[in-house]
Amino acid sequence: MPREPLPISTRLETLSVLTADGQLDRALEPAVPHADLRRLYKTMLAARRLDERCLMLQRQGRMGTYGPSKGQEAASLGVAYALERDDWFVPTFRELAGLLWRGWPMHTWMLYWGGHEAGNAVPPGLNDLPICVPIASQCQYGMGIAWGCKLRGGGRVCVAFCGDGGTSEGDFHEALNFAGVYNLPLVMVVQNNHWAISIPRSCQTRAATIAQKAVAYGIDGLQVDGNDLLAVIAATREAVDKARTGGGPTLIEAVTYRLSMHTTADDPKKYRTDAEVREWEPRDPLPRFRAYLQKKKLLDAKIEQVIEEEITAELEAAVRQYEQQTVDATEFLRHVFAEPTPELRAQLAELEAHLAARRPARPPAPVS
Amino acid sequence: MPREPLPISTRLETLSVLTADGQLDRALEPAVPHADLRRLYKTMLAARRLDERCLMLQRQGRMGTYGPSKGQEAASLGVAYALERDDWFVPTFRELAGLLWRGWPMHTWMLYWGGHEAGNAVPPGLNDLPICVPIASQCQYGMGIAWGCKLRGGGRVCVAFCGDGGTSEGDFHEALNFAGVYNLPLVMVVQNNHWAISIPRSCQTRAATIAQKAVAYGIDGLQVDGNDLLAVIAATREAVDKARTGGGPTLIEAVTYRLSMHTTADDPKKYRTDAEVREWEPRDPLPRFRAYLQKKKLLDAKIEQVIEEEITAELEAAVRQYEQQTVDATEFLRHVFAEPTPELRAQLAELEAHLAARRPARPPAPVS
Amino acid sequence: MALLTMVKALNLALAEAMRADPNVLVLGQDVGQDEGVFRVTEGLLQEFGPNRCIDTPLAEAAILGAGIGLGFTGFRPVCELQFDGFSFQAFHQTENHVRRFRSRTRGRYTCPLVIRMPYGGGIRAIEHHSEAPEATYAHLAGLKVVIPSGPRNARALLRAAIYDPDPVIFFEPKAVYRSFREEVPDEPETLPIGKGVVARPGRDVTLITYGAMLRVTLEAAEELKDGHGIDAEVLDLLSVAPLDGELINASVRRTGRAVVVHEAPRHCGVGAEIVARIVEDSLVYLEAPVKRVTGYDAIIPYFQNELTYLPDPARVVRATLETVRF
Amino acid sequence: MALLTMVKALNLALAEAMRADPNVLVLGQDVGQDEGVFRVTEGLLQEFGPNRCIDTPLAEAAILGAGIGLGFTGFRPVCELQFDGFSFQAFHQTENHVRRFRSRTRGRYTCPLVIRMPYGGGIRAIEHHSEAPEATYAHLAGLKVVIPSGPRNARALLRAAIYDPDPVIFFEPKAVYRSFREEVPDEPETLPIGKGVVARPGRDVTLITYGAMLRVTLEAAEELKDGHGIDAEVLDLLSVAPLDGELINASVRRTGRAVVVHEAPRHCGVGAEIVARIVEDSLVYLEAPVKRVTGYDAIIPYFQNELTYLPDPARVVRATLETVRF
Ligand SMILES: Cc1ncc(C[n+]2csc(CCOP(=O)(O)OP(=O)(O)O)c2C)c(N)n1
Ligand SMILES: Cc1ncc(C[n+]2csc(CCOP(=O)(O)OP(=O)(O)O)c2C)c(N)n1
Ligand SMILES: [Mg+2]
Ligand SMILES: [Mg+2]
Repeated sequence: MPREPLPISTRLETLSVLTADGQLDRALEPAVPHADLRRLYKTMLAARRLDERCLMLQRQGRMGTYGPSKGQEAASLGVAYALERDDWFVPTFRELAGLLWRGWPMHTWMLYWGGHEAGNAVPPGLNDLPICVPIASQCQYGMGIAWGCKLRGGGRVCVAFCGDGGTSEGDFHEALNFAGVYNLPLVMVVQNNHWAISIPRSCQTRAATIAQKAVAYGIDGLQVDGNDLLAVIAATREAVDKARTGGGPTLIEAVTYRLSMHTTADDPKKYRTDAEVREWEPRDPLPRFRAYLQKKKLLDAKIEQVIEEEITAELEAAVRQYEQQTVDATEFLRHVFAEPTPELRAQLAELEAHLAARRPARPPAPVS
Repeated sequence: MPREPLPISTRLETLSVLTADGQLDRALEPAVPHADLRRLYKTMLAARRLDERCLMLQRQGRMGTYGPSKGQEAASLGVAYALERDDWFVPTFRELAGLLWRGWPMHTWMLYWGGHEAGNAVPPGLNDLPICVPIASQCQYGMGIAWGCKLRGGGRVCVAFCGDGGTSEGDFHEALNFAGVYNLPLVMVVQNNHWAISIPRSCQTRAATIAQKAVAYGIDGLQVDGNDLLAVIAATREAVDKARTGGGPTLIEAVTYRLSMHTTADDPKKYRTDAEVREWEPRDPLPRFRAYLQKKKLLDAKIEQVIEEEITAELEAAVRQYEQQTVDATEFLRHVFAEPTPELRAQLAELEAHLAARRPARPPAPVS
Repeated sequence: MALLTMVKALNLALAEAMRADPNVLVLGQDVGQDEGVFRVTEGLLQEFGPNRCIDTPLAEAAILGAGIGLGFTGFRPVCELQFDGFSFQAFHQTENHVRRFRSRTRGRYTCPLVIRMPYGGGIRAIEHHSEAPEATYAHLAGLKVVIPSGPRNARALLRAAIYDPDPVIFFEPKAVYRSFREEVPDEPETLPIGKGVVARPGRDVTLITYGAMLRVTLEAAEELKDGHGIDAEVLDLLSVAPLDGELINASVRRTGRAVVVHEAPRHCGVGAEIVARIVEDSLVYLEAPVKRVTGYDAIIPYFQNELTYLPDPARVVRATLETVRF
Repeated sequence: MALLTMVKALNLALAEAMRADPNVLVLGQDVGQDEGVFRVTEGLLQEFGPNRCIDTPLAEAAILGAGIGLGFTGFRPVCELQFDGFSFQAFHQTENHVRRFRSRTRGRYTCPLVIRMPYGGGIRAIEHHSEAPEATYAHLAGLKVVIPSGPRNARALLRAAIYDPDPVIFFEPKAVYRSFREEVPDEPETLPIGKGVVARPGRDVTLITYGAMLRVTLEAAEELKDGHGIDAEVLDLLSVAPLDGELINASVRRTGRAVVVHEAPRHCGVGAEIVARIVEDSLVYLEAPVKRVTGYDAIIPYFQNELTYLPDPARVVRATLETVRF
């Protein structure tokens, strides 16, 4: 048999549970308690509202450049829901809904985009990493964490996120390759939102799907409708269970769409059509999930109003807390090492003298 | 259809023409003129002899650390044979046979391993790159060259080499991804010699084959018996033709074996069994190709003797030339930039003064 | 003459070079349709098409690797890295290959690349968008490292960089991109790489700087003059590799005193090299220690506190006063 | 007491730390079965098994990335990069994360990694096996950069590095790996990171160096004494970040003269920082310019000509004589 096709031994599948027009596949519908369904909806809506508020704060000059998550809430929320609290959660920067579910306070998110290191304050008790900016670099430490989970025993898993654009980086490749070699409990979730700033998915790789990249690492690949919260939960549960029980890594491609701009510094009109956005709007995860809950009679106007009011209250409190954040001007010099070096002590003294000499004192940080 | 397998649209095949025990698949046998077959044999043998001689020179302290190509001759030779002279050839460091076919003088190879930059002297008229040491880094400029070929038009292609170990590096991934996106005339040949120093192929990636990594880039993958010169020629011709006519990149996995040590600084007894090596010896490309030529009556004792004598003569001349190489002690300061900077001129003067002050003059370079 | 921001001046230099030489290519993330995240490549895709203004996937090392290979095939690639903070993803290609090919092959293969990137702090950006890694590149033999300080010299230096037969790291101070406009002549203009200029003549002390810190230092010089009667000479180095030692030493020999200002961290920064050059050539002229006003040896704070980190005129004034009063 | 090469001394330090703390892991290419290409990890796989002495695929950035993640889960990873010349493949992980996590999270996550790598030239190796990139790392705030000079301090410093709560780049001079043996005490020994030592006391001039250049400099000091009656003090810095400015300045204040010796290129090298520190603190004591005897600002030649590039005692003697006779 001197010329024959090469067989591929890993699983490569695509999965959806609830279609955009509300058709539910009952066989695949994940078991989620009703109370959780409501909480999930509330979290998704809270993420949307927080996102909108951040955009507004940015426009008012009360926040820095902001990167919205609009339209991608289901992908990170479904993943977060499928995890245990002490599993590891390694975000990039579009996992707002997932972070809220994990327990991150709204104002911490604001602080991050408002230019405060306090925005990286991982809530106590959570095994979460802060936002990661260098694209795909987080795949590597996500892989390392998964490795630590495996070596420690105890069945913890690590979920790491990446964007479709990030799959072009060497870090993505190296991390998944290691995860395969050591059979690590890593679930790598690629939020394929179809754009890396102005570069469409089709120009980032010639592969027809991101999921098929799993073949390169001999691991399973699962493409899932990332705007279908139920499908994301189902897919993640499957991958997490497998990872927890020694079955190794999975690459999940969550197909979603960036309904907003890349960041507030970006003008998507330069590179994509309104038509494309309009095409995706019906697949927005929020109304889809809402309709599902309505069908299940878990939402009515009354409940929705309560939810909205609760979110508004939380949001107002968060904005207040955010805007009250003070800046400790010398703190950055005290966290370079566990023990400051003599040189850093000297530089701290230099800075303190400089700050003291400045009259009138520098006004408080211009958050507002 | 909410859960279904993902189809893969690229071709993934495995190919051999002449089995280890001499069975020939006539349908796949590439057309190679008899004169070329003899020249190919002579080149393969010359590579083997040069390799042996370098090992000996190293043991005698007349050369630096040496990285042998023994057992891998067919993989680079077959590739080189399938190219046009003005195609681009981007080696790593186990492509000795291919470089000899391309026209690199034996003594240049020796100079490289003997610690002379003259070992990088690409023969005039060839579009070849010198040896590349940082593993997989050459994939990137190979990709860039292929891109240049495409932009220039004229049907030139670029062949770049990499080891199985090199496929773990981010550079490999990024380069192939770009090649796919821009549909570049790049033939990426991975010499899978089953080891990256002491790390066996199975520990470098969980993928069952290297060829299947092509799926990640949406390009064709071809696994070929790399110790079967005919199969390598056939596979490369196919990939090169495709590249030349706008069909884009191909990943070729040439399955071969490193019959010798990683380099002379390495002791393979520490990590692999003799049994494994003995298992591969019958698949040594040299006797296999010799037997093929004998069957074809293209070799007999007489011809072989002539060939051996010619090679010996060339080799002796090359060793002489190598050992006569002088060292220009200040040359390295004259090739930093096209025009030396003032600082470099000052440093050159400093060095010249230093060399002049040294009495007695430094003895000629200790090659022997 | 046109009154241009640095962004527009750089855009002009690119367009001019691309018009003059069909081998000049621009490649990088979002440089095409999006015209660059800072719009430096505005109009290039439209004028020169997708084979000369090339949008790439997100992989910095591949952008440089492609640039190297394109260079071998006769092109003159201008590679854009989106931010200096992400240039490290490609650092191995720079160190292993870009800077070495000429030496490795004794001129047979060269890397006439320009590697452009937005540089430095001061634009209230998120982490990794405010670094100043010029020393990291300046230390690598085989690279030229250029940092313009205003629209006019940016345009002239980018032109020089594109025509330079060797690789040039071209740092574009983000804080200067749109902060002011300058008259830029209609005719193409070139400045020699490796030569600094006297940005403000003076007699009492030499303030040595480059990039966005030039404006800070000039402001300090005004304050020194007005507030303290000190007449500071300000040097704008424009390039940190090669470094214009002649200019520096000539000035310091006149003034006897020097202060170096840069936004990068102090330890092993370019400031140290400047001090070493002064000591080597002009020690006997020195009447006071050379002070370094620099970023601190810490991670640059997130933007709420970024201005504490970056040298400001007050710090320069303080240091200069100490130097003059030594 | 045992008479050990540096390779054996480093091996001892690793084994001791792994015995004492089950969280200490070693990972890298060929560190297991092969025991490291220089055999520094000899016996570790056998004693500690494949979960603590881990052979990895060929991907430097992943080795560091794994180290970061393992650190978050409570391990103390000692990452080996096979040669300093290939550390740049992982440079973005070092710059973006290893050095930043403590600052980024205000101590919530830290990177107590040791990143070991063979360092420097002098072993007749092929390209990329002879670099000296200490300045590149020393400039990155958040990293400690240690360079031992002999078996005994190598063992004591590696121990210190492993127990250090912050990331340490640990450069092992290849030329010293097996070039001599030293008595190394049986009991674990620690040296503080950031402190240099007086390797040879003297009165006339201060020679400042580290790593493999210590032996070269000591040889020069002997020659200066015997041939010229000059009594040179030799400082062995042991760490270039932090830099022991106190030690340097104390010595220079006594001798009034200094020469810096390192094998890395001169431009923006650690030598410049040393000069700057001397000028800042001790200018008035200086009786001559501080000379730098360093590698040239070129790609280090292939090994036939490598010794021309590396500082040798003759160059140190020449520079010192010029300094003393200034
Ligand atoms: C290494 C690196 N290069 C460039 C950037 C600049 N950048 C920020 S986001 C982005 C696009 C990311 O695309 P993708 O991974 O698809 O994530 P998305 O923004 O779509 O969520 C780029 C290029 C970066 N942050 N890091
Ligand atoms: C980036 C990089 N890391 C490490 C090394 C050291 N090294 C030289 S060869 C080698 C193994 C290469 O394995 P493979 O790619 O399979 O090629 P082979 O040696 O088997 O031909 C290693 C790790 C290197 N040269 N470059
Ligand atoms: Mg995206
Ligand atoms: Mg191999």
